[in-house]
Amino acid sequence: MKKFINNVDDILIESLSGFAAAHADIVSLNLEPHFLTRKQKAENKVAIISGGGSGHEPLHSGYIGYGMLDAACPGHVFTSPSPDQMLAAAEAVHAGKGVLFIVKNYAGDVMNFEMAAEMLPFENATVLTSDDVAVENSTYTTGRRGVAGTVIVEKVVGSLAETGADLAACKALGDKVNSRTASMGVALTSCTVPAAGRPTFDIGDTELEMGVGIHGEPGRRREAMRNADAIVADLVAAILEDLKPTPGSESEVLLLVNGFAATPLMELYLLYNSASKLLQAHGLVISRSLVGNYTTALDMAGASITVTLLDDEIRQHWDSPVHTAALRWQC
Amino acid sequence: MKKFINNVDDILIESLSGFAAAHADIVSLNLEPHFLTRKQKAENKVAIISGGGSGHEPLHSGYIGYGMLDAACPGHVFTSPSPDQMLAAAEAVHAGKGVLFIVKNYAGDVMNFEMAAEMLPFENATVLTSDDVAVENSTYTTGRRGVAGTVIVEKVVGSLAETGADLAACKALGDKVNSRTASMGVALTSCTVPAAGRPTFDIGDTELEMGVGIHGEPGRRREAMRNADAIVADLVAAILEDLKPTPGSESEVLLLVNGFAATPLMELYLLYNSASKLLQAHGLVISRSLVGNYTTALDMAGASITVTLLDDEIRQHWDSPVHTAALRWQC
Amino acid sequence: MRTEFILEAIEAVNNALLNSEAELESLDREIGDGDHFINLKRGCAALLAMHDELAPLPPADALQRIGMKLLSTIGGASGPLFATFFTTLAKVEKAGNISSLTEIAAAFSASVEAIKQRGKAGAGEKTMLDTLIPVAETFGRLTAANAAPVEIFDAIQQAAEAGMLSTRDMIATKGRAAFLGERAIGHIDPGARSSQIIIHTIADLAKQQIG
Amino acid sequence: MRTEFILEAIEAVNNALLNSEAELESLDREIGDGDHFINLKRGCAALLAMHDELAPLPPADALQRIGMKLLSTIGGASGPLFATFFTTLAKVEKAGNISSLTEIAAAFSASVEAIKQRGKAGAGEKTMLDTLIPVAETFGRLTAANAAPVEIFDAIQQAAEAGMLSTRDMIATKGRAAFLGERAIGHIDPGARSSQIIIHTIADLAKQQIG
Ligand SMILES: Nc1ncnc2c1ncn2[C@@H]1O[C@H](COP(=O)(O)OP(=O)(O)O)[C@@H](O)[C@H]1O
Ligand SMILES: Nc1ncnc2c1ncn2[C@@H]1O[C@H](COP(=O)(O)OP(=O)(O)O)[C@@H](O)[C@H]1O
Ligand SMILES: [Mg+2]
Ligand SMILES: [Mg+2]
Ligand SMILES: [Mg+2]
Ligand SMILES: [Mg+2]
Repeated sequence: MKKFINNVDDILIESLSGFAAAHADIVSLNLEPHFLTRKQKAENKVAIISGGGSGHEPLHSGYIGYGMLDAACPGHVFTSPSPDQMLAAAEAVHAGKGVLFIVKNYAGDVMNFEMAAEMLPFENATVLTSDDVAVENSTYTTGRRGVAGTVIVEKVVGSLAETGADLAACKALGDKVNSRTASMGVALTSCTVPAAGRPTFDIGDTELEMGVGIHGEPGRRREAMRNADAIVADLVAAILEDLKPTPGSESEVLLLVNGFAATPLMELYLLYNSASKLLQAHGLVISRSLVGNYTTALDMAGASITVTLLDDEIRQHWDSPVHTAALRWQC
Repeated sequence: MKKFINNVDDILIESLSGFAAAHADIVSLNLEPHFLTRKQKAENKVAIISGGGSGHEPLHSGYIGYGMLDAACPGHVFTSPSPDQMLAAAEAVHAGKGVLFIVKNYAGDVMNFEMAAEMLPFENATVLTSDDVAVENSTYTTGRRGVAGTVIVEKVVGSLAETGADLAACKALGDKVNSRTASMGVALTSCTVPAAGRPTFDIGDTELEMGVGIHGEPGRRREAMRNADAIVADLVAAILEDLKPTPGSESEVLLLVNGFAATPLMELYLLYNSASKLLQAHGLVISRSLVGNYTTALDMAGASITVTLLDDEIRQHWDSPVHTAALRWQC
Repeated sequence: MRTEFILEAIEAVNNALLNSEAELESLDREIGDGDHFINLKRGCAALLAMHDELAPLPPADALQRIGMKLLSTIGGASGPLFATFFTTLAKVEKAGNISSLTEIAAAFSASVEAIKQRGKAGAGEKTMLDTLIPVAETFGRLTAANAAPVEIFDAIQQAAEAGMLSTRDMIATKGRAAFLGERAIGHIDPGARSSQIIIHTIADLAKQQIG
Repeated sequence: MRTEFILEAIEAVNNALLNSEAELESLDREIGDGDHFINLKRGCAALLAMHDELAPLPPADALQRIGMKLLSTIGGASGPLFATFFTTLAKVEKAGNISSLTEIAAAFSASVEAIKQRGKAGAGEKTMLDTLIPVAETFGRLTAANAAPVEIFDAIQQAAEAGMLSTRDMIATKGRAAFLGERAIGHIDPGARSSQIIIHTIADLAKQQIG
C-alpha cells in the first residue's frame, strides 16, 4: 500500500483539517465529535444533514454550503459515523424547521442515523438513498445500496430547503428523486482501506467487477475485461430496466458519469460518450450532465453511471445556485 | 493495461466527443483539425488559446469558457498538437485584438506553437509556462517544464483578457504569473500511455519518484517511500527555494494541491494540510486555495504542489468570474 | 454483575480480538468492506482507556458508559448493535442487580433481543445474531435446568462456535453481505466470528473464576 | 529526385520502423514519454495513405505535401522537425532539380541545417541531430571527394550508427530528456535511433537501386 499518509490513525483528522482549511470560506470543522457545517449558519430552513463513512470524498463534506447540505458527519474510512456526531451536528445547524437526514442505505448508516433520530430533540425525517441497481432488490429485504445518486438527492433537496419549504416537502422530494434515480458501477481495481493495508479484493489484469459497490463490495459478477462500449451497455441496460422510462417519450434525464477516484477524466468522458449515445438511442433526452469524481471509493479504478428521470421540479432544483467545495454554479 | 477504452486509436476522439456533449452549453468541438472553442464566440478581446498533449485533463479543454480560454488544441496522448490545429482555432476565435498562446515549455509544444505563430496572419504573442522546479534550471538550456501552474496562468490571463486589455498587457501578466509560480510533483505509480499499453516506468511498492513530470518523465531522484509530511517538506522546500518570498513578509500566496489522477481527494487534502502548515510556518499567508485533479498525467498516482506569490492584480484576476467545465465561480 | 469482572473481560476480549486480526480482517474483506476488525479494535482501545473511569462505578453505570462509548467509537453496523447490547444490559442491571447465572442468562437474552430489534434481524440472516441467538437459548435452557456452571459455559462456547460456523452456508439478508446474494455462500460472517470470539473469551474467564 | 523513389522509401521506412516498435518505444519510455514510435507510426501511416495523391506529383510538390502532412500528423517534438526537413528539401528541389549525389548531399545538409534552426539545437545535445549531422558531413565530404556511390552509402550508414550510439553517453540539453540531467546517461536517444533506422533503410534502398 502506497498512500500519502503520515499515520494510519491520523488520516481522517488530517484530511478533514486540510479540507476545512482549503475551504475555510465555506465550511467550519468541529472535532470530537467530528462534523462539518456551513461557515454561515442558514436561517429559517430545514437543516439538511448527511454523513457516512469517509473515503467517498467529495461526498459528503464537499457538498456542504449554500443550496445543498447544512452539515455532514464523516465516519472513519468506510465506517458509518456515530449518533453523537449527528446529534452535535443537528444541534449546530438546526434552524427551527426540523432536520432532514440524507442517509445511504447501509445497515451501519441506517442504524446510527436511526439512533440519532430517536434521541434528537427536534422534528426530523430521513431520506434513505438506494439507487444502486447492481443489487437485485427482490430477494433481499435489506434493499439496495445508496451510491452516487445520493449527490443528486442532496443537490435537489438542498435547493428546495433553501426556499423555506417544510420538512415534509423536503423529505417527499428526496424520496421522489431517489425513486427516479438508478446507478450501477464497475471496478477495474480494488480499493485499499488504509488501516487494512492491502486491497479489499484481488482482481486480475484481465478482469473487471461488474456492479461493484463504493466500498469495494463485490458486485453482480466477475467478468473478463471488455471494451468500454460493452461495459457501458450492461450498466445502462440495468439502469433502464430499473427506471423503465416510457419508450419514445423523449423523457429528459440527468446523466452522471462518476469516477471512483483512480480513473482519469479522459476515460470518464469516453464512458459519457458511450452512455449518452445509448440513452439517446433509447429515446431519452440528456438535458443535464455531470462527469467527474463525485462519489469515490478510496483509490479504486472504476466508474459508475447514474441516470435520474427529470421533471420540471427536479430540473429546477438541479439548476438552482449552489456553492459548495465540489459543486458550484450560478453563484 | 486496464482502461475504459474501445480502440486505442479512438480514445482521443471518443473522449473529446463525450466532453463536448457533456459541456455543450460551454464548448464546441471541431474535428480535423481537432480544436475546441467557447460556444459563444467572445468579441473584442484578445483570444487566449492553449493546447498540448492529451492525458492531462481537465487541462486544457476544461478551461475553455468565460474568464479563461477561448480555445484549446488537444494533441494525441502526451503529444503536442500540430500547427494546423492552432491556426484553425485562431481563425475561429480571433476577435480583432490578436491571439495569445499559452504554451507549456516542452520542445514539441514550443516548436509546434512557434510554427503556428509564424504562419498566423494575426498579431500574436506566446506565454511559455515553466513552473516545474524539479528541473534545476542552470545546467540545461531547455529551461523548466510547464506543469500545473499553467492553470493559474490561464485563469489570471483569461480574466484580464475579458476586460478588453491588449495583447501586450495579457502577455506581460502571463509572464508575471509564471515567474511568481513554482511547482513540484511526486509520483507513487507510473502512468500508462494507452498506445504503449504498459507503464512508462517501473516503480517498486516502497518507492516514490520525486520531481516527476506530468508525462511520467523521471524526476530528481528515486527514493524510498516516506510519510506525507516528509514528502511535502521536500516539495515545499524546493518551491520556496525557487520563489524566495521575503521572509516574514506575510506575503499572500495561492496554494494548489494538484492530483495526477489516481490519488484520492482524501489524500490530496491531507497533503494540503501538511503543505499549508509549512507555508504558514514560513510566514506566508495562504489566501487562495485549490485542491483537486487540475493537471493530470493519465492514470498516475501522485500529486504536485504549486505556490503562486499573489499581488493585488493577480488576486483580483484569480477571483473574477469564471465559467468553464473544470473551474467555475461567481457565475 | 461486578465491575471488576467487566474490566477483566474487556482486557481479555481485547487480547483475543487482537490475536484474530488477520482472520477477522479477511472475513470482512471477503463479504464486507474490510473494516470489522479495525472497528472492534477502536472500540476496545476506547474501553481500555476508560479503565480508571469505570473501575469505581457500579456495574449498571459502567455498562451504560461502555455502551455509549462503543456507540461513538465503533461506528459501522456493529457499533450500534454492540452499544444496544450494553445499554440494554445496563438497564436490566439497573432495574435489579443481576447476580445469579439465571439472571445473567435472562439479561443476556434481553440484550440479544434488543440487537434483533435494532437491526431488524433474526436468526439465519448471516449476522452476529447467528452466534448470539443460540448462545442466549443455550444459556437460558441450561440455567433453567440448573446445570453446573462449567457445563453451562462449555455448552455456550459450543453453541457459539456452531452458530458461527452455520453462517458459512447462508445467504446474507442483512448487513453489507446481503448485497452479494449467492456470492456470500462459503464465507463465515465476520460479525458472527467476532461475537463467537468474545463469547468464548468471556466464558473462559468465567470458568477460570469458578475453577 | 524521383517521386517514385520517395514513395518506395516511405514504404521501406515504414516497414523498418514497424520492426523496431519495441525498441523505439522502450527508448522513449526510458528518457522521454514513450510515444516516439507511435508518433512516427502515425506519420508513416498518413504518408502511405497519400500514395495515390503523391504518385503523379513532381518531387518538389510531393516533398512539400509530405512535410505538411508530417507536421499535422506526428505532433510532439519530432513532428515539426521532420516537417522542416521535408519542406526544406522541397524548397531546394523546387529551386532546381536535385539529381546528382552531390546535389542530394547539399540538399540533405540544408535540410539538417533547417532542423537545427527549428529546434535551436546542435551536435552533442542528445537528439536526432547526433545522427543527422555526421551523416550530412560524411555525405558532403565523400561526394566532394567523388567516392563511389556504394562506398558513400556504406559510410553514411556507419556515420549514422556511430552518431546514434554516441548519444548513449551524453547528457541531453534539448528535448524531453533534458529534464533528466545525469539520469539520461546510459540511454540512447529515441530520435537519434529512429533517424538512424530511417537513414540506414534509405541508404540500403539506394544501394539496391544502384547495384
Ligand atoms: N442488521 C443487522 N443485525 C445484526 N448484525 C448485523 C446487521 N447488519 C450487520 N450486522 C453485523 O455487522 C457485521 C459487520 O460489522 P462492521 O464491519 O463493523 O460494519 P460495516 O458492515 O458497517 O462495515 C456483519 O458481519 C454482521 O455480523
Ligand atoms: N530541439 C530539438 N532538436 C532536435 N531534436 C529534438 C529536439 N527536441 C527533441 N528532439 C528529438 O525528438 C525526439 C522525441 O520525439 P517524440 O517522442 O516524437 O516527441 P516528444 O518528445 O514531444 O514526445 C527526441 O528523442 C529527440 O531526438
Ligand atoms: Mg464499514
Ligand atoms: Mg510526446
Ligand atoms: Mg465492515
Ligand atoms: Mg516522446
